[in-house]
Formats: sequence, C-alpha cells, structure tokens
Amino acid sequence: MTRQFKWDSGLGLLGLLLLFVGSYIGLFVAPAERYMGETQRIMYVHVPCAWNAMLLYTLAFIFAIVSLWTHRPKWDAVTTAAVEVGIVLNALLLVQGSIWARATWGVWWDWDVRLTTSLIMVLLFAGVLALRSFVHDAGRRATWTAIATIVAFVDVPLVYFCVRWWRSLHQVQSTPDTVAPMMVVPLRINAFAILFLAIWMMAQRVRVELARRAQDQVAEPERIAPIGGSTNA
Amino acid sequence: MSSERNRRRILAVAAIMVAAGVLAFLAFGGIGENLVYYWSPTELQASGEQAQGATIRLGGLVEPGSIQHSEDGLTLKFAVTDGEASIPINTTSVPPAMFREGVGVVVEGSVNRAGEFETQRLLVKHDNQYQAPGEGESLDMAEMMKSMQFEMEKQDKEKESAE
Amino acid sequence: MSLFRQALTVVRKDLLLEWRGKGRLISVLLFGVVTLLLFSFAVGPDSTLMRAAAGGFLVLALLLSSTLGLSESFRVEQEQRAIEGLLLLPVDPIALYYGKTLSNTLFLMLLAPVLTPVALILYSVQLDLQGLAVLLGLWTLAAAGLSAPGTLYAAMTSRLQSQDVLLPLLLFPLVIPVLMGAVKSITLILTGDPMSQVSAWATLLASFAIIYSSLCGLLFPHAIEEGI
Amino acid sequence: MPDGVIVGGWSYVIAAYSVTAAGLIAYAWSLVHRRRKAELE
Repeated sequence: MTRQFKWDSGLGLLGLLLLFVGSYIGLFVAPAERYMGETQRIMYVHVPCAWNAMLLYTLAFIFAIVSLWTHRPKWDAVTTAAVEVGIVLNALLLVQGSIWARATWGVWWDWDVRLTTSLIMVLLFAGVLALRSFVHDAGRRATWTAIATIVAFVDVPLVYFCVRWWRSLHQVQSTPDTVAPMMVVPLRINAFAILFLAIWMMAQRVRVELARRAQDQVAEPERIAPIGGSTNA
Repeated sequence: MSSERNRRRILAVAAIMVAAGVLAFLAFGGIGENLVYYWSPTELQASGEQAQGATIRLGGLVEPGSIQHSEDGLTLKFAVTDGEASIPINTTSVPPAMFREGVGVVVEGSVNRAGEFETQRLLVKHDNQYQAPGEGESLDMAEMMKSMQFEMEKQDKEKESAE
Repeated sequence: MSLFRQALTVVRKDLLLEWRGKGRLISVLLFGVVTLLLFSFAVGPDSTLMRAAAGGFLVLALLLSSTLGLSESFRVEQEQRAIEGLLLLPVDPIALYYGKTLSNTLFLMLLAPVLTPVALILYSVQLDLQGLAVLLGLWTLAAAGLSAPGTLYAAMTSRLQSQDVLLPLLLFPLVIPVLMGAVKSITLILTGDPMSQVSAWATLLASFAIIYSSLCGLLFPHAIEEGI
Repeated sequence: MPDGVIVGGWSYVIAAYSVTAAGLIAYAWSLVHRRRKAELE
C-alpha cells in the first residue's frame, strides 16, 4: 500500500495549527473576564468541545439511520467513529466543566439539569460501544449499533435545550452579543480547530474499523466467539 | 407485501410523530416550571410554613447592601431577592470568590424556625455575559435578573392575569 | 389478524407461561424484598432519613428487579428456540414488541402489592388510601417506562453471553429520566408535596414512557431481523 | 482587592488545558496505534 499524503492528514494538521493559534490568542491576547478573571479562558476549550460533541452525536444519529436503511459497512464504520470521538470530547467537556465549576460556582459538581444530562449522554454512548464490543457477527453488530445510537440520541436535544426550558445553575447559551469581541475570536478559531481534529480522528477510526472488517472476512467467518470479547472497541 | 410495507411506513411515521410531539410537549408544555431546580424567593415565601425543614434550593440575586460578615468571620448573612420577595440567608460556608452584591446565587438548605434560610452549600451562578473588565461594569439588576430565568414565567403570569 | 389481536396473543402466551412456572415471579419478588431490606442498612437506623429515601429505594428495587425479569423474559424464548417459531408464524414483529412490553409491564406491576407494603413497613411511612392509589398509578407508569426500552434491549442482548452485564449498562442510563420522574413523584406522595409538583413529575415519567415505547417499537423489527 | 472577582486562577486554566491536551493526545495515539495494528496484520 502506497503511503501518499491523504486529505485527512492535511485537515488534522490544519486543526492542530488552529488549535495552537486559537489557544494562544485565548490564553495570552484575549482579556480576562471582568468577574471570572483568568478562569474564563477555560471557555475556549470547553465550549468548542461541547459544540463538537453535540455535532458528532447528531452526525452519528444520521449515520445510524442511514446504516440501518442501507446495511452498508461504511455507514456502520462512520457511525462508530462519530460516537467514539463524540465520547472523547464529551468526557473532556465534563472534566473541563468540573474544573471551571470549582472556580466559579464553588463546587466540582452539581446535579443541575445541564450537568446531569451531559453525564447521562456520555454513559449512553459509551454503552453503544460496549454493546459493539460484545457482538461478533458483523451484520448484527452494525444493526445493533445503529439502534442503540438512535435511542441514545433522545438525550442530545435535552442537553442542548434544557438550560432554556428549565431553571438551571448552568448559564444559557451565549451569543456573539453577550461575549466580548476579543473573546469571540479565539472561541471561533478553537471551534473550527476541534472540528477539524475531530474529523481527522473520525477518519482514522473509520480506517481502523474497515481494516478490521476486511481482516474478519479473511479469517474464517464461523470462528468461535472468545469469552469476554477480544474485539476491543 | 406492499400493503404490509405501507402499514409499516404509516406506523413508523406515527411513532416518530408521537415521540417528537411528546418531546415538544415536555419543552413547551410548561411542566418545566414545576420541575424547578431552584425556587424563587417569592415562591418560597408563598409556600409559608409548609417548606419549613425540607431540603430545598433557593435561587436569586444577592440583595445589595445586605452582606454581613460576623465579627469572628465564621458566619455570613445576606439576603436573596427576586425583586419582589427577599429571604434572609445564614451560612457558615466560605463563599466562592465571585460572591458579591447583585450576583445570582443558588443556595441549598432549609428554612429554620426563625424564617431564616440555613445553608452549607452556596453556589454562585454566572450569566451568559462574558465581558472584559471596564465594559458595562454598572450593577444592572434587571440584566442579572434575566439570568435567574424567573422572567419568562413572570411574563406568563402577567399574561394570565391580563386575560 | 390485526396487530392488536396479535399483541394480545403474545401477552396471553407470556402470562400463561408465567402462571405455569411461578418460579420466576416468586424469585424476582424475593429479590425485590431483599434489595429493600439491604437499602435500609444503607441509611442505618435513622428513621427520618429512611422516610425521605423511601421513594428512591422503592423505585430502585423495582429497577433492579426489572432487569432480572426482563432478561428472563427473552431467555425463555431462547431456550427451545421458541422465538424462531414465533417469527415463523405470521406474527408482526411490532405486535411481538408491544405484546412483550405489555407482559413485562404487567409482570412488574405484580411486584407492587408486595414491595409497597414491605417498603411502608420497613421505612415506617404512613400513607392514606388516596395516596396508595396515586402510588399504584405512578408504579404502573414506571413499569411501562422501564419495560419499553427494556424489552428492546433484552431482545438484543438475550443471545449474548454477557447479557447480565450489558443489559443494565445500556438500560440504566437510558431510564434515568423515568427513574427521576418516578422517584421524585413517589417521594412527594410519601413525604408530602408543599409545591404540588407531583403531577409535573408524573408527566415527565409518562412522557418518557411514551417516547420510549414509540421509538423502541419502531426499532424493534430491525433488531429482530438480524435474528435474536 | 476588588470584591466578587476571581483573582489569579491560572492553576484552573492550566489544569483544564492540560487535561484537554492529554486527552486528545492519548486518543490520537491510540487511533494511530490501532490503525497500524489493524492494517499490518
């Protein structure tokens, strides 16, 4: 297999570069917030992770529907990739949020709707991957992944809208009007940076999945399922 | 076969409509006002003695001029207001750095016999305004009140009373 | 045969099986009682604390018993390959789903007359007749809200060796809204409701029961197509 | 010292950015590793 320069490597490098630029502006150029001081700078990684995690879950939901419809392996691969990268960003989101919460609210965690639904969200999608790792038949694995992803997606609109519907400790979404212009710049740059990195990660994950699938087809298809499941996802 | 396919399709559309409709009802049906994460001072006052002793969360703005540190520095007293009612708060917990006059807070605790709210868990709520120092530093209570999300419900009530 | 009739046939078949071998019901009931007993050790002899937590304990006992019942409900079909027989008959998978969900709901409702009195006695909670009626209604909603996604996931995991791990792993986070609705409303029934919030929490509970039963009913045929 | 304003707080910022960097690097590394393993076999 020839190793040529692939589109996703370029996108990944661009993402990395943007992340450095955005974080530099966010950390050293943008002003401190009038009340939250320096701690507000956590926003430049927290909010991009949140946006992209939701975006990836939404993509996973759409891919899952297509996968269920077409039964094509590539749709199963992209669904899995979107779910997995979404989980990574979601987990980072919770940790960053927790640190920021300690600084501003004064607690590491609170059972507010936004926090609770975000935690449920990561558990739900982690369940999808757990389910995958236990199913050895490729066709069934694809179908069940799609089903579990669609069901898990019920929580995603709740996460986004709960702060508007219900009184919560977490503030409602900010808009460019409520954020100082010099803070919007690094926020936007980092949002695209994380997006590009996420696409790069998804592309790698898709390749892993397709390579594994090709391997499975070469290996005898009727192999006995190992106990505990060695197909780690 | 095709009639069965059709039936499946109709059932699928019906199922999606039901799920989306119920989700929309949850969002806009107004039950959120009853599943409150925190009570407003007005609501707490209205519930009177019923609320005494129960563990509840109360949210509102720190009333300007109400913050009193005790001489030994161990206890802190202040009042939480929503513009209409005001509840005295009593706490021995150390407030977060952002605690100040006019800021939104959520406290968890219970009302004691003297009608004071005792709390060990004092959280400062931040609104969705991110500004550099020096910009709009005036104490805009109306703006801050928006972050407490009482506004929408108040408008609903005004609409109801107008009808 | 209409979908409704088909679903009822599935329910009748399940209930008949249940009646012939009462072992499952009795063991799940016993399990529920034991969990209630264990929970009371978690808060020790503090009766005020126990009363405040009674609603939560009751719902958790229902949840834990439900996973036992759900995984059993499809294990029966797995043994003897009965499910393949069912699918060979002209039973619509949608009818099969709603039939199974209904019979699982009925099964969980059977736990109420035993678990509720035990909880009331163990946690020393007083409840009048009207409160009891409301509690039964909430219990029914909670049973439906747990069975709707539970039936789908039990069907999917029933063939896997690791069902005992996977079913709770998938189901528990999913039913948190149902649990929250049930715990809050039942707790308010048991300890008093100063802000009359019971109906709002019950609405949340019912909403998720409806959302899950329509969504999972939609997806169930796809899960079945791959063979259970 | 102005009241109601967080002074300093760089440690929180450093913690949050470090966690993010560590998470992203660890995941990217695992991806590359898994891909190599899956494609070579």
